[in-house]
Amino acid sequence: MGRKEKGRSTFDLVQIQAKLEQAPEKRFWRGLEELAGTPEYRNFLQCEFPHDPRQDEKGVSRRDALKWMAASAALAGLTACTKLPTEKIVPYAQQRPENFVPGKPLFYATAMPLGGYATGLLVESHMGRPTKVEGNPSHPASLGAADVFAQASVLTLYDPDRAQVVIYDGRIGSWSTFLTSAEQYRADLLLRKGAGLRILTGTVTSPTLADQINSLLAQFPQAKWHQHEPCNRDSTREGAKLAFGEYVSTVYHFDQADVVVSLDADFLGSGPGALRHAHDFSERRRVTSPQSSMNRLYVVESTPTITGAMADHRLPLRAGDVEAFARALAEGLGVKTGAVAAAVPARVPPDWIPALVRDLEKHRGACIIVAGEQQPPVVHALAHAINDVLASAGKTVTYTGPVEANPVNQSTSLGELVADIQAGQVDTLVILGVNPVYSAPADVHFVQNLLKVRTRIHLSLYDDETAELCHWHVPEAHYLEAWSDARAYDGTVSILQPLISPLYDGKSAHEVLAVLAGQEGLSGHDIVRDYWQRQKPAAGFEAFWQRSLNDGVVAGTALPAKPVKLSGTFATQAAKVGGSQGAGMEIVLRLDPTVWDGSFANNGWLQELPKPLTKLTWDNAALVSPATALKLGVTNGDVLKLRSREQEVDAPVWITPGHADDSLTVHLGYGRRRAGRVGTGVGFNAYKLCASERPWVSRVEVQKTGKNYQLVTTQHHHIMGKEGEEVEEESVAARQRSLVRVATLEKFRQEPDFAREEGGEKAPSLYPGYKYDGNAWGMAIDLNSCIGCNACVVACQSENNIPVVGKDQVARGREMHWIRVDTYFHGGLQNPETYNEVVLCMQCENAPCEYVCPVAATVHSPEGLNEMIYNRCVGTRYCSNNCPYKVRRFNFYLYADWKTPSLEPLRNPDVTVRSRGVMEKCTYCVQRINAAKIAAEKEDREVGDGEIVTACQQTCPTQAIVFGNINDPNSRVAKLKAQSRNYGLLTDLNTRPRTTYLAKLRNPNPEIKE
Amino acid sequence: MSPDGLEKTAVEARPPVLAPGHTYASITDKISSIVLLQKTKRGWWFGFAVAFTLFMVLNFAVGYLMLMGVGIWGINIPIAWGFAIVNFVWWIGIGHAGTLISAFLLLMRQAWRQSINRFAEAMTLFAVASAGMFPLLHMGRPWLFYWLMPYPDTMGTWPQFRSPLVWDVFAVSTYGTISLLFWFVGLLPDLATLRDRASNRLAQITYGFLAMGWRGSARHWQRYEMAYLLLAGLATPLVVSVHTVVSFDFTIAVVPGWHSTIFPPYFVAGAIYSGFAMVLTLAIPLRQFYGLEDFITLRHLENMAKILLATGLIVAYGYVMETFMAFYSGSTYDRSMIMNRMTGPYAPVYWLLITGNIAIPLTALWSAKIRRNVAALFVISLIVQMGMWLERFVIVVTSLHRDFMPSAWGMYYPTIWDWATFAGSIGLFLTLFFLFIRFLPMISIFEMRGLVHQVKEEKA
Amino acid sequence: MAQIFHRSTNTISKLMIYGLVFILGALAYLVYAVNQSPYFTDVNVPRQQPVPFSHKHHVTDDGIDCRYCHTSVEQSSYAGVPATHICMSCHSKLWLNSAMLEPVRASYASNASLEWTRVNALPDFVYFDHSIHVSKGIGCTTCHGPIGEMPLTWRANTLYMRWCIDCHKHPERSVRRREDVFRADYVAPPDQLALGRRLVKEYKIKDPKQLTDCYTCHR
Amino acid sequence: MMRHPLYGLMAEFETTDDLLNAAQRAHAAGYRRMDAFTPFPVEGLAEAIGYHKTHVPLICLVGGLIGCMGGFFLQYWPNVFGYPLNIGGKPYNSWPSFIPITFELAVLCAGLATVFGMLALNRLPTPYHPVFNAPRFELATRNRFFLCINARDSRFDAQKTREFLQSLNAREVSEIES
Repeated sequence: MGRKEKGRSTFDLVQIQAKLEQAPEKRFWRGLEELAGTPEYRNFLQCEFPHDPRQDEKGVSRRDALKWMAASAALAGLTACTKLPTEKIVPYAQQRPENFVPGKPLFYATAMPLGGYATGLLVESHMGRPTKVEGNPSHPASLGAADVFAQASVLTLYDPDRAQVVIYDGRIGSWSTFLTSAEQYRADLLLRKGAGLRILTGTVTSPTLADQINSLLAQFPQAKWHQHEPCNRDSTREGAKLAFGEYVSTVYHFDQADVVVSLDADFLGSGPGALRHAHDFSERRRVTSPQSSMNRLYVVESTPTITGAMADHRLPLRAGDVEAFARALAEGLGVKTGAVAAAVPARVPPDWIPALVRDLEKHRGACIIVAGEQQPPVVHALAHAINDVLASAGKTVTYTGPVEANPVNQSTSLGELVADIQAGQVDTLVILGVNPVYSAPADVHFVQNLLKVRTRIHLSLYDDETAELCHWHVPEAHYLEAWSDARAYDGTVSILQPLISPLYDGKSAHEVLAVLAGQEGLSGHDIVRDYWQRQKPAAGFEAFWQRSLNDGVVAGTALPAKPVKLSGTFATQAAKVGGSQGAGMEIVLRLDPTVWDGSFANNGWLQELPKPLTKLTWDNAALVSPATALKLGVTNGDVLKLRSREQEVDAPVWITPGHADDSLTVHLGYGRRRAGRVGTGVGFNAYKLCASERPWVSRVEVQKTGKNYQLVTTQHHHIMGKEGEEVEEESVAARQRSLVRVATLEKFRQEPDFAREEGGEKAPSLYPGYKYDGNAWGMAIDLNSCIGCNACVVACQSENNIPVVGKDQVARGREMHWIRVDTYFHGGLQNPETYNEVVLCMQCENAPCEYVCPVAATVHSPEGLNEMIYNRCVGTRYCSNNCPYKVRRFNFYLYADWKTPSLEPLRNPDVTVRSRGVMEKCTYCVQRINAAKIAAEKEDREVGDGEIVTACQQTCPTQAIVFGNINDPNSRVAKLKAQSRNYGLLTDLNTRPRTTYLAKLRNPNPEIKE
Repeated sequence: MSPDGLEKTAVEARPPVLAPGHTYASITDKISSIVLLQKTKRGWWFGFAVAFTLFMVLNFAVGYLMLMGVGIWGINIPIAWGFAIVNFVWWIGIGHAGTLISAFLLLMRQAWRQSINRFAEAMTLFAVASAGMFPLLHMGRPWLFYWLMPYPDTMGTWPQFRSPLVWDVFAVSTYGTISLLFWFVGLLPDLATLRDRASNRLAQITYGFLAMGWRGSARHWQRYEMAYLLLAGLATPLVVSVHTVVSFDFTIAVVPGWHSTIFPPYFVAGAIYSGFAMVLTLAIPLRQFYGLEDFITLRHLENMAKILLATGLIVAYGYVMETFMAFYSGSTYDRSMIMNRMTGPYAPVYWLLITGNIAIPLTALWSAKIRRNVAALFVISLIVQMGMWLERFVIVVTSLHRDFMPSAWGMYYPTIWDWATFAGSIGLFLTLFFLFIRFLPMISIFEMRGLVHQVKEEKA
Repeated sequence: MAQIFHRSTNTISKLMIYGLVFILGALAYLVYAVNQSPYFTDVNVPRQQPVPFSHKHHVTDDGIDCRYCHTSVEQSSYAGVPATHICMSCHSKLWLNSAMLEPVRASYASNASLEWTRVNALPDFVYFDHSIHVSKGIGCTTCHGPIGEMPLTWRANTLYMRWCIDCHKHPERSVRRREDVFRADYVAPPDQLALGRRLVKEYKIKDPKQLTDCYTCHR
Repeated sequence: MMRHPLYGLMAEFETTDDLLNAAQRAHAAGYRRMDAFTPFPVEGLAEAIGYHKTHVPLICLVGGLIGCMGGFFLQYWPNVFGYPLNIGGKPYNSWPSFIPITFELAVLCAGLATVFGMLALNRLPTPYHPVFNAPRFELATRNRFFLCINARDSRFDAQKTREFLQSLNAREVSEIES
């Protein structure tokens, strides 16, 4: 049976960290520098976990030996007995750290910056190593939830491909030589007052970093600071400026909105605050009785998104046509747009806009119009104007001063940098944490110009495309390794505290900037703490600091609402700025829902995560509508040559129901040249098609190449048929089998029991059945809340040590996710209603998997869990055949990565790592159940409701998943199951699933006929 | 008598079960000489070489399998069972004819069983060996196979006796054991014959050791015949139970296309169908190659063809009822399963199976001419075996690939290793069979002597 | 016709066939015996350690409580092997010059861990929790044996699953009063079964069905 | 007991009818310790030499009963007492599920009992046997039929018995050494 990482084998790691405890900061270690001379430290550099008994054996590792032994013994037919190998115990030498009980996890609050914006997190630490990320309930952007990127970030921390050493001129250097050189650069620059120095960062919200840069710019008045974030949000920024004459940040309060209109905005799925948006939005969809009310969502979008899938009315419209739609809507509501006459795009049904206008006017003050990042500033401005005219501004939509430390038009900023280089005004370029060689728009010709700079210094997590072209490359500390701070979408500041000393001697941007500022040797901790010490009175600072660290938020830092006024020149400006795309094919470039801007390209969890709706993994593709595919004469996998702005890429087609016609979506973040062993060479690089002006949408010429490329999905394997009729076949079957039950709010009010089965849930049985009179674990999933964001999938993967199998294995249908998001369509493929359904082990009371197992490796617990005992499993796979829900996963090969030592500390020590030939599946996170039960029993009490939270439930931004004891009538889950919308999947098989669903409701506008 | 003359008379009248003119001595000498006196034929060496090469392919495929895991096959979720189970059911089906011929026809006092029972039994054993290998190989962790056996272990755990896979373990091992005993008991007097005919010391000792000192005593014969009859009485229900249990592997499950009460009878019929086809496939070249047309006459071939026809009709009934029930039951799952079989991605396989199992053999075998046409029978027997293999493929794969959850539908594409293991199992079977015809009497000598005696008495 | 075999082969061959039963039986017993032998189970085999630590001396002679060293036994799944620091809390005053304790002093001085050989090991797919056993009245010696009499520590029980299950099926045979849990010299009273049944109720020890549930130990 | 130097007298016949006739006559003449050897089972021969009943069916029945009861117990005990587990909501004693194995084990034990019972009753294996000393006895597995009267028969007399046998149309009568 597979060995799992247990605490005892990492006592030694802990011991090194124990040494670090001697450092001045008591609870958190700062760095390994003071240890750099010791033999342990050198050992530590070689392999992250010295004295690991597994590595001590030279040559053939014990694991390999066991593998061979197993194979040869199987051939010889004798493995009657296996003797346990002798193990070593390596306890601490010195006293243990405070609060530290071996075998007990600790949680620390920190935050993860993404695109500059922070999401508050609680990170679980086992024996000094972070293993699992959870949302921080007291953080406004999280409220306890975490998105796929946060969940997967812990894998990036342990990524063996991260940059590990300082590189100078292509050779291995050291931090100390960097310090020496930096001294010289600094001396040079001081003489020139910083002339020629340029700093390039991503979006910065960190008050400390901004302070550092500003004081650096004070030292070097001739130096300049540029910003470049691949997802630069320029449209949002400029849209606000267009509307209000100044940069402001917008805060949406979806929990107060009755009607929401999205103008190509995926506000539930991406962007700062998406988790909070999802939470607030779903609050208005929690229908508990026929009397409950529900919000209404209109989505106008080109690319199908999870937000569009939640829409009560969704209109597929080319991205270039959204502006005309917005103008027409604005005019309908009485906003002066300045345009002569807004021509409504032909694709908009005639009754749409009038009905929408009436609906909005009916709900004045409780509406939100939100524009998407792909849309030009004018659409954002129009959205602001509509919100204003509907009296929503100040109620459902509030404005604050900019959250960013220095809001600029980043496209312009990068353009200026390149112009300066061309003018020969730049000789030292410091690039902090971004990868512009990969992500800069093609028309700025960044690479040619970068090479003209005399000294190029780059700090990043990976030795990436930019690092390759820089003189100095300094490995960056992961956010779980470094001190920092960052603001959330509403301005709330979190202090980022490290959970582990840098594995690869990484440095934070703070530390590099400190070197440039002549404060070398200042640690990240000192820098951040010093900054905050300057902001707060000395008295009570320690308490403030401890509380901020403990809570994960700095109290009172949310930015206050700011009164804004539509600028008087808005109408004329709006008319000027607008520009339609006209006819022809358009291309929409979007951030990828799984690898983001490409910075997660080497994260196997995210690469293998099926993208929402398309279920594509391990690739990006050109998404087109079925009609467009027919028009182009292509089907899935056919490679198109896309030519736009003198650049071209080859892209395989994926037919996406509900996509706007004559439009084509391509996700960014792929085609990395130097991502690492996982991400290099995966997909194609669509940044080549970006331009600084209007980067996300442009016209495109499309040409068939006649080539074919294998795209891999976890669902819709059968979309091969022309026009995708086989997707339809799946969805039709799903409907016949009542897998997704749906009604309009109106129908639900008339017929609250519409989802109930006639007698199905308690079908008669010949057998008496078991009584579950103690705890009876069950789960309810509210399909009305679930947005299909995938966070649960990655959370489960992280919690349960689920391996990544790779593209070829996914192609064979061997993905390992214990929880999956199924997507079904209804009502044609041009604009179908889209339903997401989270499927995990149903924990059937009459589990069909159990009675076919020949060795009782899957049995039922007295609390109703369908147990899977990995060490007993012999791998006949009969259980999977007999599972109607197909939630079981099999280790066809040795999928668990035992070879990469750096991945071992990542594993959850409370969950067995499965070996080859073993079936596995969702356990309702039994490790959490057992921990809570043991804790309760020691205190001589029952487990309380909410005490056990499964990993999927914990991270769910909409709280669609609720777990608990169904025998306790007061538990949340029992109350949900008592609702009339409750139903089970395939209950006609008399499986009696413990996981049930609450039927989905839609709230369409009766005035719109579809 | 020349074979040509025999064929001529055969068409006109029912051919005899034993060509006339044979005595105790001629039969004894003819059959034992194949083993003892004849030089190993070139053809045998060639056939053996081919079979052995395939057997080595099996060893290589299994070695690689042990090293890498079952991932080398095309299986996945949802199609977690692939070729391994298809081959298992196919082989175990083939393994049904031997025991049925020996046991069932013995109970029915059918005289035509005598000349075919021995090699049919041997075929059964080798088919069971080939079959028995697959459940072990298809396990994710085959080195733990013994967990399926009940024994007091250090864990205090037991097999899960409700699982049809455990039933399989007992059914197949019982079937293998009883078949081996039956075969060995039948061989006992013939081993004594070989012992007494053998001229070299090694053969004397070997056959003598195996013959256990059989001396043909009247008392021994009395007990022997009783034991043989009892074994036949035990083996007949056993043979029915084994394929019934194998069909339980499917019927006990909830999968549409598996969960059906018609499976046991139609599996048993299908097993006999493919088993008799295999007996024909083996008998036709054997009689030709070793000149055994006097013993395995056209009567035998025709009788087997009739059994093919009868069991084939049962199988056809099974297909029809399966389709009928899918629509009659009103179950949406069953209906889409059948529609998917007939029109889905694996429809060509289904129609090929209908052609091979129903259309060709069941139309051809109505004709007495074809039943007595050796070449046609040989071709039909091969077609039936292919058809039966495809039937198992259709049952295993097309039922699984689209079951309850449309989101979990998938496809199965066999890999090179699937094919290698399948071909290798044929190699194992043929290797054993070639060794058998070289070293053991392929026709029961003592029973043929009895047949001569019987014919004599009938004449008298 | 000449005889092929010698007269003696009759006896030999009969012995071979009917003796097979006994031979198989003997083989099965051998496998069982090897599996249960100290060679395999390490039961009763004192293990060499970097420092010849004697539980007998520290527990029986000195009367040190288990929890003095195994600090986390009541809170965590791990009982905790003491840090060198804990050894030195006494040995910085006692036996200062003992050569035997040199590795301990060296460890403390150099801050390098002592590497103990594990005596009681479970496979990694078994999740044993010390704290719950201790809090439900299962004494140390129930599993670890007469630790107070071990000059060098050995494994007292096979720790095989069946051995665990035996107790999980019949907790009343082993449970003791909470105050006796850490007594190394504890001897079960003659009325253990009566006491056990009472304590099982008092401590709310779960039903054997729950205790023998697979997820109790495996996951 | 001292070994007889003479095992018995062996008469060789050419047809089954001669042998049957001889056996019946010998039995009628009062010979009891005798045996016949044939290349295939000859109907009525055992009865002719006075052997009527065989215990093989009883052994088969006992074996079958042991297998049947043992088979059920093998499943019943672990499921109800040994380690009862809730498997898919089925009762501990899921007796319908236990039928296949019960049946298979009954057949297995019955079959094993039958074969080994038959061998044991026949005192097999006996690779060495005095009758193999008879000349031309190898034809007993080809086309000749033998009748042997044991020297320990109370009526046995080397001379008289030889004459008696020769009178039965024996092709040849020979003495067999023990």
